[in-house]
Amino acid sequence: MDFSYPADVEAFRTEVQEFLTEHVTDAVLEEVDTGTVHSDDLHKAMAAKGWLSGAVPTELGGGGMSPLKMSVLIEELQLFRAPIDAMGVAIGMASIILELGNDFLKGEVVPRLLSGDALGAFGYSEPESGSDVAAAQTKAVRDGDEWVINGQKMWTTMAHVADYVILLTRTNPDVPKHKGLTFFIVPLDSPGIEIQPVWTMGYERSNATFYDEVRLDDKWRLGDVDGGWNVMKTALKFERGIAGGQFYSPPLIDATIDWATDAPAPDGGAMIDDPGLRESLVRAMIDVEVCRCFAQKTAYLADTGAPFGVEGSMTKLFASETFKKHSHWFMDAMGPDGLVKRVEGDGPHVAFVEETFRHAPVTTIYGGTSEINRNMVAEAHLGLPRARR
Amino acid sequence: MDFSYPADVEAFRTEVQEFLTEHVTDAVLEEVDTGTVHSDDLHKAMAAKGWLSGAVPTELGGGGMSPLKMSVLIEELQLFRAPIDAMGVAIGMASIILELGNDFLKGEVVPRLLSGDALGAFGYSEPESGSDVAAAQTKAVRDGDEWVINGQKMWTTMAHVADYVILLTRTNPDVPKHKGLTFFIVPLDSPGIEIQPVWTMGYERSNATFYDEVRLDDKWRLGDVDGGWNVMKTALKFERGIAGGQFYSPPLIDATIDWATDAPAPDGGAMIDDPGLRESLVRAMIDVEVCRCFAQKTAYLADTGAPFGVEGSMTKLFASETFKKHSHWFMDAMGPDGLVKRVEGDGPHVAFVEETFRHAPVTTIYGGTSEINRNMVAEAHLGLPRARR
Amino acid sequence: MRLEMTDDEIAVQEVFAGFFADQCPPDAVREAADLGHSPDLWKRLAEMGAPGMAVAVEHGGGGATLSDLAVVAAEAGRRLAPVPLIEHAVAVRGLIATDPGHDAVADLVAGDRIATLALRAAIEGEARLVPGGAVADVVLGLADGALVVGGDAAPGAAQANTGDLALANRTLGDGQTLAAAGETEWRRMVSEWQALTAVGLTGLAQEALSLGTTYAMEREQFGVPVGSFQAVQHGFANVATSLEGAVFLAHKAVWALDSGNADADRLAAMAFLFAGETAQACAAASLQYHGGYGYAEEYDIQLYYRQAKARTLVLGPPSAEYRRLADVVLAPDSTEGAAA
Amino acid sequence: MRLEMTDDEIAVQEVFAGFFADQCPPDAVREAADLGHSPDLWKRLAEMGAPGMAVAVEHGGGGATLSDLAVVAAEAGRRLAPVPLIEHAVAVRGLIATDPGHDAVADLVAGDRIATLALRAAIEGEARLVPGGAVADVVLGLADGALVVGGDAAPGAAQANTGDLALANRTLGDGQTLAAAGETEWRRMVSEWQALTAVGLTGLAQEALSLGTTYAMEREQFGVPVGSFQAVQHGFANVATSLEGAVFLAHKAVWALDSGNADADRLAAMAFLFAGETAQACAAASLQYHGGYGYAEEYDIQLYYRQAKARTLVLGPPSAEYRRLADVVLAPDSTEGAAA
Repeated sequence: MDFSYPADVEAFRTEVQEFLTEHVTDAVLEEVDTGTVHSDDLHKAMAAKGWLSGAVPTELGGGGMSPLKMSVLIEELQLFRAPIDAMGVAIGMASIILELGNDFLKGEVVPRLLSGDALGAFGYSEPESGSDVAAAQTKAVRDGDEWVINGQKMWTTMAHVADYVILLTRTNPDVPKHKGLTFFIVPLDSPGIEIQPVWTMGYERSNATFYDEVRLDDKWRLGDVDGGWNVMKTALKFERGIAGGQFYSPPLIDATIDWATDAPAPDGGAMIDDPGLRESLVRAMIDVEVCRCFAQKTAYLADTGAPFGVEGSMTKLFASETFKKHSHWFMDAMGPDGLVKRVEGDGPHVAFVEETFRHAPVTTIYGGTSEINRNMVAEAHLGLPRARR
Repeated sequence: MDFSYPADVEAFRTEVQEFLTEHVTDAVLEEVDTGTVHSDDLHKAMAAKGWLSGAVPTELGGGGMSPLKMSVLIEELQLFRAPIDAMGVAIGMASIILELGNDFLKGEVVPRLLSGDALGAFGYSEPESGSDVAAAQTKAVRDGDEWVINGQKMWTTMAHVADYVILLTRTNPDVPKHKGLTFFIVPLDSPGIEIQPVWTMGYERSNATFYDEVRLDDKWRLGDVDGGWNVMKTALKFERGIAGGQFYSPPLIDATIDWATDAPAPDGGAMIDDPGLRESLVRAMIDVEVCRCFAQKTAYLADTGAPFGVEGSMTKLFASETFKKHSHWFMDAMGPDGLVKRVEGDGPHVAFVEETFRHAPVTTIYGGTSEINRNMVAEAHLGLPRARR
Repeated sequence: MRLEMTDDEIAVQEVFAGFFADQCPPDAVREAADLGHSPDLWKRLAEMGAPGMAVAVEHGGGGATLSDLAVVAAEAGRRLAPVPLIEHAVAVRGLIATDPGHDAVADLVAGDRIATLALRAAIEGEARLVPGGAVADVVLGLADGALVVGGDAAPGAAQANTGDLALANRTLGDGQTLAAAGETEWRRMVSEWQALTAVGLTGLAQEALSLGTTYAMEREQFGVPVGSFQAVQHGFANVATSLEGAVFLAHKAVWALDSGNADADRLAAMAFLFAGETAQACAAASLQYHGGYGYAEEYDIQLYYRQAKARTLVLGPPSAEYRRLADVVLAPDSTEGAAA
Repeated sequence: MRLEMTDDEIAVQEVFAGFFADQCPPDAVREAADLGHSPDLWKRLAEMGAPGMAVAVEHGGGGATLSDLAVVAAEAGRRLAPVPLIEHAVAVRGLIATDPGHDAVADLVAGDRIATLALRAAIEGEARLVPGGAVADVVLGLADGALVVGGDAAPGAAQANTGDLALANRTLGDGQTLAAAGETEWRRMVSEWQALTAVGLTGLAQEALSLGTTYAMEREQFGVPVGSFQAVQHGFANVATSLEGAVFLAHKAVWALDSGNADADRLAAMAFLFAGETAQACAAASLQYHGGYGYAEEYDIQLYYRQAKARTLVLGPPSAEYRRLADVVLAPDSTEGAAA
């Protein structure tokens, strides 16, 4: 095997690092800390670099940036603690539209997303359907050339700053649940949409979005009527290629080392000399190396056109579960000092371990729970039979 | 709450400790190390003390030793690394016979078991039925006043030194599996019985026992025809009261401390000063304290006549899982030294950590697997619904 | 031996279970988050006699045992009560044990003033991140080997923290010396704090677990309750088993302190460490099986997840306590040993 | 970048997978348990050119890379092959690197004599529990900072051990010095051993996992295969996921050594530690889901359980290696750091 990156990808990594060094300023990190995990300046700068349109497959009219380069971009963004959600949604939504959308959507929505002028949001989850996304109940009823939408979505992160939501609706309640779904691209300034904040333990802001008699021309429909599950499969395919989450732990490890270098140990010396903490740090670094291998393998498979769904499940499961474990280890190592929160004026580098502790648990939930990923590994990787669920 | 033991129980503990100090000699421990986890001298000495008959409930004609005293006896036996299987089987089998058996069995078998003159063995498991014990297929067919038995039992530990096996058979294949079972007490010298050794990773010897046209007078039947599941429930009730397994770890911890006190650390000093090992030892000691609490609570419940099945499941689950974990911790602490096996002439105290490592995994299997115990805790303790199994 | 609550204890439990359910619903916990303390709840607790209940009658207290107080601590933990009840109780007992005539005693026993205990020795006169430190009028602690009672004013504001506790730094350097060589007295207070906090953490854990199993039975995915999946059941079963053990061990530690058992300090440290890990594990499992909702501020399980960690870490890094305990149980002259 | 095997490597894999399946069934492993070595299997491996395959052609070897050798190591690990193939290969490479004219080279490359490496520095001239030490004619090791090649005779008997390995103490004190300051050369050999052993452990783990899932699908309890229970599936899924990562990391370490990557030593240690833990976890899960049968000597999974532990511990206590690695990656002048 050969784990080296092609020269052009290495050069791209250097370019990304230089870009991020310039653009991921403390001001950007503080902006993210308002709870909306987005920086419009950074997002537009990335769009200007051509990285959003570049990530769209060539055959769909995009720049065809290779999965390897995408993986390097996503890795570096995470190492710099930069927000990546808006990028992922923009690329994902644009790609789906380009593959399955009509000319109107391709002309109206895609350019705005890829230029960074407009932002998207995912509207899959509902109060009663999380992992079981196909159980969506938000109704879309045809009325001539229009559709009337009623219902509620949950975890519509970024909806309050976004322009479009890609909405999963139920258009036929009388067939098996996977067969009565239809997708729409919905402008978020449509009359009848209400957005309520959902604040979290990690101080990130998500949203609940309510749809009350929202009327939409049929041109906003994405894919066939009752063909929503196929759209969902396409969406998942694109999402996997742009999913972050492999490099949650490195900034946490670095923050812990920074703290330990100065923190006095109870018996003199610095905490960085504590053998237990040193062992934990090395174990965490090994987990990161494993994540690095997973990320590289997934990108490699994508690059060669091979399926990488199972590798993606394993990556997500391993990275998020070890991250949560690390978040406990390093909180514990800091003891009472670890509990102290950042307060206004502290800047974005204080109390990062504490913030991470409050953020980490959701990473084993969103984007596919650990339980769902274990089911997937058991069935698709180990060939075990479908367990009752 | 009051965790103190009554004075008579404390006095009994002292008596047990004095007895075991005298009787659990190195010779006894070496005898056990042959693989047959039994010492006839020790067993008979305990019978002579009246501890076997004493453990049988008063209402069944036994000595009515309190569950508290029994728990102290079992605790001390484990702390002394003494074999307890034969005691458990003798008391259990005698108690079941006294509660459900006919006069012949009461007169013929019970006195021999309780005097230590005869040994018993459990014949529940079969090659195809372990946790699912009610699926037993060993057939007993009536032939006049006799029964003809054909089949195979697995894990008939001690059968090669025992006189009787308490055998679960299928007498009716045409009803639901729990309803066609019948128990017999079978003399192991009956024609047609073959006993084959099953050696294990831990060097313990168990047996597979084969029954080929074994003919048995009806007087050896225990309980009603097709009433075997009721007998099983009675058996489980008695077994829980005499189950060991709460104090696997203390001898392991002590052996590790003994080793670490002398073993040089890589950077000078002794391994006992290694902070990581010290933390592991304390964690293991805390787990032992928890086991001690579980054992005491279970005995207390039995003493007050309250049900203690769920407590028993939790005790077994916690004690065996932590024991297995400890066995890894301390092997790892010893490194290559931990791998070296005892060889002939070493005596019973050398390489105890290594032996424990090979023995520990089976403790999360036998006497109820961890999986079965987790099912039990989920259903009976937490009130969750029966999961598919 | 009696491994159940007495009728008296059951009566106390019923009273305080009702009290905290009424007076300390989750919204009250949220409202008290900034200070980490609810003056109103404290006032009502004082009216119930809780702050002085485990003080001898001759000093104006309720004459109750630590075991009695533990019953209250469990209910307070169950509701995440934002009051320094345990800290106050052990500090007052420690003050009376060393200086029964101290002029603050009467106010403290009545709950008109609040005492607390610095759980780690002061460094250069400063005790850092003292629980209850944001509101306590009286702070006992160890400074240069002496047991001192510090008199600086409560800051009235907590250092913002993960568990919304009333943490603040307090100065002990200019305090009054209660015992020049006071480590034994201080250690006794810490042990009482550990044992009672262990019980409190088990109360917290029981409620966290209950929130999780209840949610898992209400929440359906794929047409069945989440709680009917075997993997979820086994996750709950593991932590529920540890919790059962943690409850016994915590009560055993309290009993050992009450009865003057020689093992009391050791058991208190063990009970605290085990209860802390177990409470975190229970809250973590219940949080996970809440799915995304557990992470939302409006759901209560996230309060338990944060507080289980915070109430454990206020003592210090767990590894430091494991090693301190190792020095006790592995000392060459120790009569301990696992098989002891 | 190429994260799959080359066609050449696939061909090598097919040959050796077949070879070990034929020549090293579980019964052969059992028969070799006392010595921890099968002379017959070694002879056949020598006929295949395996002992010298990763030695340069100019020294009579096969001129293969470590990556090629790793393919063989994986198959040897999969079948628990009782031969010191990895130890021999890295020792011979190290000998040639420091003393290419050594008179044992030709025999060693041909596999007519066996070499091994002491994985821990000798103490007072004695290297303890050397893998392959029971049968090796030539032992390389570090003694007082020097790289030496020891010449005492192989004892021909192993110290009986958990993993049935050919462990024996060997004297290095009277050996020939290859490099007076030889720690760098020795460390290089240890790194090669770690990376190749990591690959071998992943082979072991894959077979252990396969034994477990196969058994779980054949074994029925309560009317369904044990492998259809979700708790069992999730237990397997967790270790299978770690194993997938362990395989990548092990191969990355071998690649790093082959390509002279500056991170090679660090990656080799990481790969070894992770593969060791993962192999143990895979074997433990499969053992558990075998129920009682896994514990019976006649079943193979117990061989994997024992050997996963033994093949990890021969290097030393894992915590010692974690801390050594910490000294490397946390050194103040290190350019590492997690985000590097």
